[in-house]
Amino acid sequence: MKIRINSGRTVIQGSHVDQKNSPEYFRETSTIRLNPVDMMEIGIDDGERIKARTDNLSIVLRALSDDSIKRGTGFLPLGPYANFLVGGNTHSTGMPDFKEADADIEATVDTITTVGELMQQLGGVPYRR
Amino acid sequence: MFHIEDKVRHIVCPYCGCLCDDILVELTDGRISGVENACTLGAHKFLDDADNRLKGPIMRKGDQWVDISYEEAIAYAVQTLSEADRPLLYGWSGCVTETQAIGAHLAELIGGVVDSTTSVCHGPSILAIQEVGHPGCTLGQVKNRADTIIYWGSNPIEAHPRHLSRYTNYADAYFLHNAFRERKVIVFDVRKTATSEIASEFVQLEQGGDYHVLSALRAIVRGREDVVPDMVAGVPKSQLIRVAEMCKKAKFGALFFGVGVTMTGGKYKNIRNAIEFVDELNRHTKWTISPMRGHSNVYGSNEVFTWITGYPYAVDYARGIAFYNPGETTAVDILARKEADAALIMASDPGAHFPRTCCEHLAKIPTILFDPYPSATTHLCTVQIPCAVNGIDAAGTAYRMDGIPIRTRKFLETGYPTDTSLMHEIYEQIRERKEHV
Amino acid sequence: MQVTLTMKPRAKPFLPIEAEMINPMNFIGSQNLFVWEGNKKRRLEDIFTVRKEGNVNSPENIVVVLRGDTSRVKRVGEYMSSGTIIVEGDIGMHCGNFMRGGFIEIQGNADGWLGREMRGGSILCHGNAGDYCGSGYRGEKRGMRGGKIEVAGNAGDYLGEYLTGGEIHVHGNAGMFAGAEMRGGCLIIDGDARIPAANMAKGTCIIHGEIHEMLPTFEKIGEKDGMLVYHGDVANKGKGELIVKSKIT
Amino acid sequence: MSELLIKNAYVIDPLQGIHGDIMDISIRDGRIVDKVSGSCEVIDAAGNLTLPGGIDSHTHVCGTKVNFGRYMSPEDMRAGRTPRRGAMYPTSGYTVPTTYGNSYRYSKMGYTTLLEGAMAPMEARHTHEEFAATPMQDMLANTLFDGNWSLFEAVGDKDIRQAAAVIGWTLAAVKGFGIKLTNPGGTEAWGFGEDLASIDEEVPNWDITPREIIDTTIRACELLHLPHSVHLHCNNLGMPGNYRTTLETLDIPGDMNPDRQTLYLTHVQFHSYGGNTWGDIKSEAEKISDSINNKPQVVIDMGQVMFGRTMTMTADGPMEFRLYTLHHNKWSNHDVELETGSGIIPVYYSRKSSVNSIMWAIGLELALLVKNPWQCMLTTDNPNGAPFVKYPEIIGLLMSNKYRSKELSQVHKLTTDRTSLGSIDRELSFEEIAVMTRAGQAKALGIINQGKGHFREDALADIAIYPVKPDQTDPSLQYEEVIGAFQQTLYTLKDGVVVSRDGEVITGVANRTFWSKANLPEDMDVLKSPRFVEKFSRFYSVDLENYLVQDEYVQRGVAMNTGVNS
Repeated sequence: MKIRINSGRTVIQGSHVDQKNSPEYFRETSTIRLNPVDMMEIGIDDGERIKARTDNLSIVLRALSDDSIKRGTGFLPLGPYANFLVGGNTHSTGMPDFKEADADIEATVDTITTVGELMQQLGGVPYRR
Repeated sequence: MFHIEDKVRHIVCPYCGCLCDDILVELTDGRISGVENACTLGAHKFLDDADNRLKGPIMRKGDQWVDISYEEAIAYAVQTLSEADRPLLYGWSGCVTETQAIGAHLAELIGGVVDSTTSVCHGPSILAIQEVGHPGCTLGQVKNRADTIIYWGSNPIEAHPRHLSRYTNYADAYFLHNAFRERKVIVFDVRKTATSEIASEFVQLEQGGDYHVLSALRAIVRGREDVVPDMVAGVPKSQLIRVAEMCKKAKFGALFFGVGVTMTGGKYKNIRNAIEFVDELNRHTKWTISPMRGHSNVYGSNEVFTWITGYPYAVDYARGIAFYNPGETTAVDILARKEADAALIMASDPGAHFPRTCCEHLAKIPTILFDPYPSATTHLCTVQIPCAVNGIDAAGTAYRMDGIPIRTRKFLETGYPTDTSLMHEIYEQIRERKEHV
Repeated sequence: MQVTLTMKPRAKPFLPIEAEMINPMNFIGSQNLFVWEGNKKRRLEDIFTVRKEGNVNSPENIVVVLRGDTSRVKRVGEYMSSGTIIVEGDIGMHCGNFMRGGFIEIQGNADGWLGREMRGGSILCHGNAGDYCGSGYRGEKRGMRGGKIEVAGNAGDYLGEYLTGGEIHVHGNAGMFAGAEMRGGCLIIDGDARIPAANMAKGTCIIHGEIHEMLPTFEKIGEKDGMLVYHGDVANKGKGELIVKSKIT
Repeated sequence: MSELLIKNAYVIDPLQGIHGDIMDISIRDGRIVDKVSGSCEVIDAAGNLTLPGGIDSHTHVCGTKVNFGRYMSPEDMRAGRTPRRGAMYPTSGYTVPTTYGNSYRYSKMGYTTLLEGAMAPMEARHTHEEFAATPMQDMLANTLFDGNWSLFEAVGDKDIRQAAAVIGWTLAAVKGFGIKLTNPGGTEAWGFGEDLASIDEEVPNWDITPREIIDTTIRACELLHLPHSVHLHCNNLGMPGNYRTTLETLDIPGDMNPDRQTLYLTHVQFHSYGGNTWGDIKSEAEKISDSINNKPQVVIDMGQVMFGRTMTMTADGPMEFRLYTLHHNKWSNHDVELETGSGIIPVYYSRKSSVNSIMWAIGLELALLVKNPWQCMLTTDNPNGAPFVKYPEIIGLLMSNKYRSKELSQVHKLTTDRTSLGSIDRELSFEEIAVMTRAGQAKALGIINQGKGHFREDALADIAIYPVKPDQTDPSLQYEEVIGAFQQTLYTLKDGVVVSRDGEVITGVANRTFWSKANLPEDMDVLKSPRFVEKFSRFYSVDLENYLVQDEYVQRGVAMNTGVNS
């Protein structure tokens, strides 16, 4: 299923910006809110996982049903998971399409990578202390 | 056990662009034990601070992290930055202006690009202002006068939680008898939010439809509703006419917009259209428009860079004179095009907030991160240097989202060096090095 | 005379090069020419192999040929007033800025700001053009003011922003906001466009393909040669002309 | 101890009555002294014109709206870009240059002291931060009171003592120098999108008029003995027919204090328009200057307009909105709660425009018709009328009738009918120019005793040596040489140090900030007034404790003590 992902601040995300490696930040920023009908269509329940894919990259997210979300869209709090789906094109304005990532989503049982692991996938070395 | 308790007042919250300056902090044994007046976001900033700090500088060696001294970290930064062909100095929004000023001069010294988090936040707003100007005001002006407030693509209840109570809906007003009852709040958003729940009028538009709705509103205010179709980006024309009337009837209206408008298709054109909508309304009554700036001192970076370099952000000193062209000289573009061969990241977290291609490039080049806390960028950088936190164990100037400069207060002694002193040290060492070459 | 500049291999191939001195008139005589690679000033010969053939007389008879990967070379032909530049591959940003005369031919693609603030002369791009083709500069109220830009492929976003004079003809599609803030001149798009002519004040914008997300503030005036004619942008007091094929999505 | 001797200087020092003597100037540790030792460093001025450092008594170079002018104008920054050279940082910009751009260009023209014309108290830190980055000049900030609610209350109560208390406290709190009133009452009306049409119209929601604000503020200023008088930007700026408002305003101080300057009217050019519309606008400079010629207690500055592009910026928000509806270019506005407003728009003054040409002529008329040069300062209200780099051309126009006639023949033809410029043949002397660019300013601002504007013993050794020999030059004919000389000094000295030479800034210095510290008796302590404190906490959006400008912002501040008798 194709959805357009919007991102933005939430209180939980915002409360933990100085704790990017905490379980609270991890859980909040890797959780996508979807319309319940869309979730039924993909065949998942609250708290189950989806794989979101843009171009040839994909990322695993936890799904939460939220009937304030319009069908065909999703809300993902801003953070490394949301931005993993965003390309570097800024249309020559300096600003990427943070609020307009179009992704294919499907149900998955894969696990969600932590922030450190995600950064490792991008070429970094996880710091764990 | 004996506790030393203390209360410090009039503390300035270093979290968001509201820069609330009425915070009361309780200290017990030199640690923050309580916070009053702050919102959830600000309270977390203060209360969790001590547990979150990185203890000292760290360096990536192969796939290991090792502790290093401040001297070693500075020496690494000096060598890396002075040898680079296209260094990028990014971040700055959590720093005080005193540090930002050194950053602008440092960029010039090393022929680098200096950019702030503005470019992925309200950079498009600045581009729009550069096309049509900015009819704005201080937040107290809104508080005392506004009877109509618009939040557009902005959800202050979650992003700027005290904005409504200090400056708009719930604030005391000089010119309104019962401010809370007399004020109308209109919310434009693509989704229902906590803020849209308290609005007297909620306009839900299709994602990416901001420009169309604003054009239609301008035409309606100009008396050309005849050309506007029955539905614009999911909004019925009747609602647009009603809203336009509310706006014209206001004695003082204030439109606040968030990154919901700067980040979607059209980017700065959306903001430009919003500004021109407000311009048009000023022919009927009084209206102002203001961006909801995110970081505590992101506006300070724009101010300082402007008086030093001439431009608010994205300044390229490769040729020794300032050049500015967002889309070309902005951090995301420079990283996505793999131009930068070294980066200094100042109190910001591109690892969490940049597109993946940019993060990949940061991981490949020498990246020096100044941040009090381990962040997503920690895993990508080469060296991280923790410094004191502006507003907790460091003081200096910060500019509120409406341009009001406020001096943050230092109320704790922690022993961490300030970013001002570290940047000064780096600047001086590079300057000496250049003089000897 | 023909001057052939062939890119040499570079240690850091992603570094931008600023080369506004690549302008036919600068190849009369034999002065030292310099370009910037990142923050380092380099001799032209450090970056390119330079070969000159024929005799020097006046700039209009000079043909400068760029060869190799020139996709990161910026500002080629800036302020050019006569002569010819031929780019065999792709060209970097700001090619032909402030151009007043002469001819630039790009056989590959052009990056952003092609022909920015151009005054005269002509540019032919066989491939695609990037964003802000024929536009103005940040904060400036006038874009391209004269001359002609022809793009055989597609153009990016903000094509002809603040177009004030001259003509831009794109044979393929345009991105978002083509002809935004137009104040004059003529913009022709053979393919599709998204949100064209936003806030236009004057000038003519003709779109032969499909329009996506047409703005609600254009007033239909009539038909001409099987095309629909709109006036706008009504959001301001625009007196521009938007001429489109009948199909609007 | 550092010593310096300037030899063979052609000195004009109007405050000391030196009218062009060839003499030596001795400097020790940054100050003028009677004599220095024989072994000191020597500069040979070789008979060139040597004046005290230039003082601009009304310019906009630092602070919120100046910076917003820069912020919104990347196109302007493309001009005037210079790279780092020696002690000089890079600069950018023409109409609104970077702080270093302003500072270096003023220094090159021999200026060592600048008064920023408009600082909103609430945004004072910003102005002081930029002062620190304008290193080649000592700085003063006129502080805006035109929409100050606490002052309004005192005006309403007709309580001059309370008005003085508010002003005294505010200046010390924000490290301001003098009182600026910009469209008094009008900026408050603009809070709800309105303006006032006359000085007797009531300010909406406040039971007071501009006349009362001006009158009370002048009396409060006198009570406080502030160094500078009230610095007033009259109501109705830029409106055809506004000369009547200006004349009425000029009559307000009367003989309030015959011994002292009680009013400074700024950019009077913009306030001397006759006619009723843009179509029939004409000059009323003669009536305005007649009034000034009869009022020794009044000083004005020209606010000269010069052709070309520039940026208008003022606390007068409603005026800028009117200008926006005419020009339809970018418009910025920034109202400051409980205090003032501001607006910014770029403009282009064209010789082809009858209105612009008439404006150009009016400024010159004023300077030539005001008989006493001590009453008319040379300014453009930088950058409103033109960027300050045009000052030398203005000097040329004032010193040469020939140049003036030549220029007049090239502007819009209506100018000859609608102004008297063509019939004035006065040509100003070097001495009069010296008065209008430094000595007069020092007197008008009240900073003579701070060592500004003269070469008396112990004065600050701020000196400008211009490459022109007045005894061998006829400015009437050789106006081009004169203009060239004023564009670039041979030497500019600040505090006895050569800071720029032949247009090149050769060393950085640290400037100082003059501010007014009113020592007030206890009954005038506003912090003891419950009404003042309560209003602050309820209606300002910052805490009182965070409003006060800390000492960090005036590290080289010079407090000028004033006060009232208890």
